[in-house]
Amino acid sequence: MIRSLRALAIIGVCLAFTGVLASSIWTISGNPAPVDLAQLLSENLDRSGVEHPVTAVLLNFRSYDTLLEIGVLVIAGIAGISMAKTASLEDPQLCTSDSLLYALQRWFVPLMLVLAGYLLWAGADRPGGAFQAGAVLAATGVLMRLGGSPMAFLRPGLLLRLGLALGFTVFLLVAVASAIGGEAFLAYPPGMTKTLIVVIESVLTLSIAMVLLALFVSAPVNDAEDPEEGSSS
Amino acid sequence: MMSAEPVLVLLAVGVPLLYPAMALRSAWQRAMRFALPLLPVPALMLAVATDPGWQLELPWLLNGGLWAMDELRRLFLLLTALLWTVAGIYAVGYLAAHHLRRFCVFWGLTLAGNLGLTVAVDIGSFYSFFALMTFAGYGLVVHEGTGEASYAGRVYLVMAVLGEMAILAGLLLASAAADSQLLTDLPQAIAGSSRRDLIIGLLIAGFGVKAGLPLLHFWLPLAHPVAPTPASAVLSGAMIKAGLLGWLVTLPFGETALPGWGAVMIVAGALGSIGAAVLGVCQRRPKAVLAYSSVSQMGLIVLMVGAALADHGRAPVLLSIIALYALHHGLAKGSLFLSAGVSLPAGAARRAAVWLLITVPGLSLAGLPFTSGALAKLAMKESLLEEQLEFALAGYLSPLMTAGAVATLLLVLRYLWTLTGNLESGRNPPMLAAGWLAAVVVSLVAFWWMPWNVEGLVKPPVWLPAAYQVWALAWPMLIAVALALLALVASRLVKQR
Amino acid sequence: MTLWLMAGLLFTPLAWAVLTLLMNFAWGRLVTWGGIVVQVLVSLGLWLIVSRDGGFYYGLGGWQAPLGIELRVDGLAVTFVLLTAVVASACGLHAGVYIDPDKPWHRYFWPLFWFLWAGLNAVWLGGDLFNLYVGLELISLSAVGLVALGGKAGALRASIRYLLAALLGSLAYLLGVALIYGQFGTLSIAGVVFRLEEHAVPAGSGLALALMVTGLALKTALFPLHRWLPPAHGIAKSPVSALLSALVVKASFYIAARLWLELGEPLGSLAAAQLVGLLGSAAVVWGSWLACRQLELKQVVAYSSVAQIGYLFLLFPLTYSVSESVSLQAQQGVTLQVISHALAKAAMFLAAGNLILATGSARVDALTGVSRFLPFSLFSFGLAGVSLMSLPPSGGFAAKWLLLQASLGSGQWWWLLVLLAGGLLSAAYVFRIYRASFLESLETDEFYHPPRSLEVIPMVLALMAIGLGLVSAEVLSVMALPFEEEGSP
Amino acid sequence: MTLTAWIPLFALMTSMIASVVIFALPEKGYRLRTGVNLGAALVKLALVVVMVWGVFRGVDYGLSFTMVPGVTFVLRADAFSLMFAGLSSVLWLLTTIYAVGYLEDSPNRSRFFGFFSLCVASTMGIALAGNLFTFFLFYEMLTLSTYPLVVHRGTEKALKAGRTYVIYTLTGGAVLLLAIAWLHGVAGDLPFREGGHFTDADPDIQGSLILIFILLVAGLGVKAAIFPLHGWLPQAMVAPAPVSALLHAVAVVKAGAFGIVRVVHDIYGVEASAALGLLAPLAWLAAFTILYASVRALWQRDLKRRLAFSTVSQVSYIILGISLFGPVAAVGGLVHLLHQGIMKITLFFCAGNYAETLGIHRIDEMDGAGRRMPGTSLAFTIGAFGMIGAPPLAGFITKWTMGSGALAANMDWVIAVLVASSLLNAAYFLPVLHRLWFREPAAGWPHERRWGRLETSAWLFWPPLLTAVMTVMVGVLASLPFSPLSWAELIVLREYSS
Amino acid sequence: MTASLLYSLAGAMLCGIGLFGLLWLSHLLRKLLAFNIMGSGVFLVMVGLPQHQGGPDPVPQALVLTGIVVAIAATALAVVLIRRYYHLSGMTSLEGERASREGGPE
Repeated sequence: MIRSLRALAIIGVCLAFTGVLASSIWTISGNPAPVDLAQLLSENLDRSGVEHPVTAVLLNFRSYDTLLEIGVLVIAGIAGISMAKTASLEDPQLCTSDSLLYALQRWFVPLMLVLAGYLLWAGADRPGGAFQAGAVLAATGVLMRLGGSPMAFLRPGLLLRLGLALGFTVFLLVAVASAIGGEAFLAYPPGMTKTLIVVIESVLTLSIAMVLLALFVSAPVNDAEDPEEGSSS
Repeated sequence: MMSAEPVLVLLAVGVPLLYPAMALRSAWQRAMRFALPLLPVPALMLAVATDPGWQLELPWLLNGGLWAMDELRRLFLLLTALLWTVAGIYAVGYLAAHHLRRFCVFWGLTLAGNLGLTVAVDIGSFYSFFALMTFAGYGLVVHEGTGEASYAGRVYLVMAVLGEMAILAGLLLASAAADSQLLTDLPQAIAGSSRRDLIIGLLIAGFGVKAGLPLLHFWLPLAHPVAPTPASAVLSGAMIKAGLLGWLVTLPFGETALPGWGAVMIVAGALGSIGAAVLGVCQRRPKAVLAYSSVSQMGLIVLMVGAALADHGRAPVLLSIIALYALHHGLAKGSLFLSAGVSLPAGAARRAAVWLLITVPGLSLAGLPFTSGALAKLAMKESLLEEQLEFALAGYLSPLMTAGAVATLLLVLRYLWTLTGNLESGRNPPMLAAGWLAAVVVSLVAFWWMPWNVEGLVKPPVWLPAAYQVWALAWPMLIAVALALLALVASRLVKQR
Repeated sequence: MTLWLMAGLLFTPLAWAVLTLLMNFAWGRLVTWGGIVVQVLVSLGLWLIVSRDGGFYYGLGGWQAPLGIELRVDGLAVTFVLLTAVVASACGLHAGVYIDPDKPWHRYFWPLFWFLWAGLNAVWLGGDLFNLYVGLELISLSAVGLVALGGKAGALRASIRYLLAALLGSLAYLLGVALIYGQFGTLSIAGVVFRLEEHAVPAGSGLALALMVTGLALKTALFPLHRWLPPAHGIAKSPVSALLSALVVKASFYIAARLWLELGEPLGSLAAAQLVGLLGSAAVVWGSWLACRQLELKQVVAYSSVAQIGYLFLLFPLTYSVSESVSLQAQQGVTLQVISHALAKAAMFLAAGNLILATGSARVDALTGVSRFLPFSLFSFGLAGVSLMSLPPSGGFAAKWLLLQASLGSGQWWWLLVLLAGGLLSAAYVFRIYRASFLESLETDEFYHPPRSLEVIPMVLALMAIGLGLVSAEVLSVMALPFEEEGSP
Repeated sequence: MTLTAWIPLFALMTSMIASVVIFALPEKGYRLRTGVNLGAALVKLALVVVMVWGVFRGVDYGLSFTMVPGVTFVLRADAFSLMFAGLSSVLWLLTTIYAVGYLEDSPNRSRFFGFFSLCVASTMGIALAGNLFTFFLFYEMLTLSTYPLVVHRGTEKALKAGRTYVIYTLTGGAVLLLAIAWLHGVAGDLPFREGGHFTDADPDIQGSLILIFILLVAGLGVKAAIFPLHGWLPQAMVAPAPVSALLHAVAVVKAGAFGIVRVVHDIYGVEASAALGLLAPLAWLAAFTILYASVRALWQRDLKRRLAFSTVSQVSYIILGISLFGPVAAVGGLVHLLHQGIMKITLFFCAGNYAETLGIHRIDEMDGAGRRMPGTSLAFTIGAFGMIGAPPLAGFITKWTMGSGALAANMDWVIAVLVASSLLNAAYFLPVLHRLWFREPAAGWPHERRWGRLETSAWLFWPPLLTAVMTVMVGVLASLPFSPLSWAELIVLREYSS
Repeated sequence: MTASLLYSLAGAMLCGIGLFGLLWLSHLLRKLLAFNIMGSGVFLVMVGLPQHQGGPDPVPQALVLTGIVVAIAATALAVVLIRRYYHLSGMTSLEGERASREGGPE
């Protein structure tokens, strides 16, 4: 009886929530926003060193957001690894010895790598960029991992952690370099914005791929644990 | 001699006050015992050698201390000092080793309180010494430690504390009315204050507890028998007089006529003297009889106080007579009390002499001619002649006085009768005998050289009463003797059946 | 000079996070000590500058408000940055000694610690709505990571519950941001305020603020939404729970307060303000009542956090449509409450950690007789308790005094009762612990003596919480400073 | 920070620093701890004497800085504060000596003496406070520092007593905080000013002024143990003797009374509070407390509980004194602040001696103690007679001044109260004295301890005698220039003249 | 009823469903999925709402991109935690074990 009561209550809450949300959306869309940020953006686009507005916003205007967002990703990676046990890589049930998959893998892996490279480069003027390329790279990694190749560098050691931190460190160094030069934090030195953005984008792709792969690969199946505080250790 | 007074008075009060400090070392126990009689000596010298009228300012003491001496206080100081000296000598011989140091401590403190209140003029120190005497007196009363003693002590303490509180309230109200801390300003302020009757009532009740007014006297007959003999001598001799002194110093005698309060006091006095006699006669223990005799004698004095209150014109004369009578009664009663502890020597002649020396002070108390009693009674009679006093009850005074005289002699005879049963024969410790003899001598002989004056009421030579006066003194005594014989015969008949 | 400081402030925690990622725990500790020194100096420098010249806007990446992200560095923000510097460094130093260095997974403690610090700084200084969202996420995830680090089933359970609550809160906040952006077309708070002054308040935008405040309330564990906090703060290791209780919970409150102070007037309503105040009062009562009934020491302290958070939300009713001076008094009161609670709670958790380490059991009645073995930690716990009970001369008392004055000034006398009752209730559970520690138990079992340095840190924090009351005038002097120049729309 | 600002602060800080040092000392650092303790006490006493001499010559000692925006932390040494400061510093010195002897071999002595000096620091703070806010600050610190002392023994009973104590005092503190905040809201930050602030208060805030006064008296009444709020005092007697001596006879109880006097004299002003009709009910309440507590004391079988109830009644004398609208009564009230402190601490010291040396706690076990411990019993007797108000001791001076003050303010019923309470005092003290001196001791003492030549250890023997001598000297030499009575007159003179 | 309004309303609907799933479902993974649905609903609203003044507005798209990455990170962390929790306690929902002291699940 209580369960149904609880269900009704939750349904009621959600419906109310959706209704109010819809009505406020209706009223907001009714009157236009006083300023058009897009128009302002287009004026400064040329100074941003990148043609595609989204990438410009991501890596130039609101680059601090992206920096923190990469930080969030690294945290997820760290937390994942901290759960892992070294031996998980050899976990038998994860890699299959199926020959069909091995053959398929030989076709797809180079194709996906080229796709990733294209996505990375296209980011400058068309939709694309570090995140999409990183995702594709991670997918290839997963495929190879399932295909049985023992990705040694993914063992939770210094190499893995270096890979995780690489993208973030480069981005940070570029940001602080301009700050030392007297500009605001995260400002690009004039003229070099395009090249710097490309460097950052590529390094980021690598790191994003590494993070996603590490999370998948080092499944936390071990029993390593720390006794709860206070309980008789 | 003027400069000596301050030193002498400080010594008089200080010596007994600091004396208890000797109790700290048990080795000094013997010295304490023999120092007892020496304590009041400075006060004695002060009372005898110096003439009154000096003043001692003590600004730092309580609310500003002032000690002084006048004619009235000198008599009281003399009485107190004499009695305490005599009792002191007696006490040296009397004391057993049991709780000796404690007794000496309380003895010293009570003496200090008694002396202090006679010299104190400011309210603070007067009330302090009064309280010190009261509470230390408790120590003397319960000295024996028997059940009866602690009961008597409890009654004494309860009534004493109630009395103290009444005095405190009275003094507070009076000092507020007078807006000064000195006793001398009180009478005049009380007379004029809106709460006059309340203040007078409180003061009379407060000091009355100490002076043994009827209905406030219950502790007296209980305390005296249980207290050690020297203590009860001093208790009835000097401490009761402190209450009297309290009245004399605070009540508004000379200011306005207070017929109402005068009447009350006279009735109380009468009740006291006769009632006490009736009760006293039925007592078995000699000291109890003496206690009632003190109450009855105080009744007489209260008569005079009532008269003084009622007729403010005659007040100054009456005050000096009251002082004289108090002196006489103190000394006589003191020697009587001391005699209670004396034991009869072996030889018939010596035994007769002892009996003689016991009876004479008693008779002097009853007014035997050639003794201080006669003088006191005559002076009292002269001062209370009704034609000089114009207030309602003046007429009854003389019959009351005669009744009082009769009562006194009856009590003395009863005392002697009970004494015969109680006195055991044996050697008297030397100091005890000396103390008792000194008391008798002082009461009978030294009295005449004391600085009292009778305001010309009794024609010189004062110690030889005129013929008509002898009869006036004698007939009440004869009636008393007759009554005593009658009672003796009646008791014989009852015993035979 | 300020540019250098700002860059230092933003750069050091992130750099140190990455640096410590590459090292094991022992090396990480050394590097962290260096990082702490730098961070504290930078925060102090910033505080002094702002107290001298007043607040300013700092456009990141050189771009101005609507397009780029602007950091708003005013008195309040800088005070919080300094507070974080103090508390985080204390917890860092304590963790360095407290945590067992040779367990492999503890190597990830320092990176998470530094990311948390970076997130906090991002939130204190944030002026852009979306940037605040990312900062919040940074804090939440690193906090969850810290709670779950090497934990057993119970710790994981608590961290999952915490994560779900945090994510739900963030989503609600993000929805609010979306609505605001849809409505006003700009993401910077100053811009929204500028818009609101020009146009009449459009209907329907009240929901945005309500959503954001609800989301943040969930993340701050306000009364009805508080059930995730006690398990999370109770089970985590002491330095972690100290960090969580003292700072992480305050971050989401800080954003809610900022929003309310800027947008509260036009978008909020009296009913909403009083409701939040009511929930705060309920939190005070409910939290204290439960704190009295807990058997375990850290649970008591965790529930006391729930109670003390209730006080913070009194800010809403006390600053809604009241005179300028009263509102300033309320803000100062709440700031002092945050600072004193942060210091006192951190001291309490660290001291509790020491006590648990010494007695070997987490229960309250295991404290009997400990006063003979560990008087110092017990005394620091006591001092922190004094500040929690808001008795003079502690900072808590000054905060309560200002809140009392504010509620009197604004005529809402009912908050008076909440404040006073809250003081007494908190006395109830603090004295329950004093009572346990004073009881002389006859069987004196042997105690483990934690290293001396562990006991010094909580004592320092407790003394600062106590001393805060005496210097609160200077601490608050930074708050009401005028701005250098008005932020561009 | 001129010298005049430095001295009050340092007087306050001496015991604060001492407490910190003592906390850090190890348990067996016996000699060092006693040294620090006594040193701090002497330094503080010297500073207070300097201030007393300074204030007598009109020097103004003051220190203030803004603590919380809108409220200042003010330390000011005026005549009245120095009276209380003097009392507490002198008696603290004696109690420290006593406590060193009393806690010979008990555990947790560092903790005890640490909180002990912290408590005196807060008392000194209360005395030197310049406005209500600072006063409240130290008032609450006093509660906190006394709790550990009350529960020092750690037994179940002690902790229960501690619980009651905390409930009473913290609730009182909350009420007081409410009142001070409200007053601050209504009339802003009020420093203590002789003559008060509200002599011509405008009518509209008079209503709230009355309510605030009631709350203030309620808050302070808890510590001053006024009738309905006195429950904690008898229970707190379970604490060790030096604690009950200094705290519950001198520091804590006096802080409440001191607070009420400050409120009536220096915040409201006597004329204003009389005009608002606040003094009469206060006088009635104080009178009722005096009688009620004395009657309750009659039935107590435990000696310290009887003394506790006697404290409850005696403290209300102070309140009765100041609530009788008249300078002389005020002098009586103020001087009793000192006298009661000296007399009561003698009694508590003696009670502690009896408990420590002979192991007797109940009154019927006290038979014959006078012979076994004459020195202590002599001190007890002097203290008891002082409490009864027997002249020439301190108690009489108070009763006399208060009585004449009451008559000057034509409140005759006060005389009745004074007399009745003296009778009750006699009723519950004299039997004890009788047992002490005139009863033979029972078979053996519960557990007797020998200390060689003296009847008890020297540390325990001399303090009660010293305070007994002080009781006598204060009474007899009442009119000396620096005696409590003339100092009280100085205070009232300044109070009523401005 | 411009297209953008349609997208926003759809977003709102998704948010509602996501919220219901999050509150009602007890299995942790289902809760996580519900969370993702709600997230995408919010992103849809974020992009849809400012669309209406002609032409796509790149700023919200960038925000959404960042939002998605953050959502991925959060989901990844949640999955890791859930797997470990499952591994250690064998339970897939929070209610199973002892109820918290106040009773009643989150």
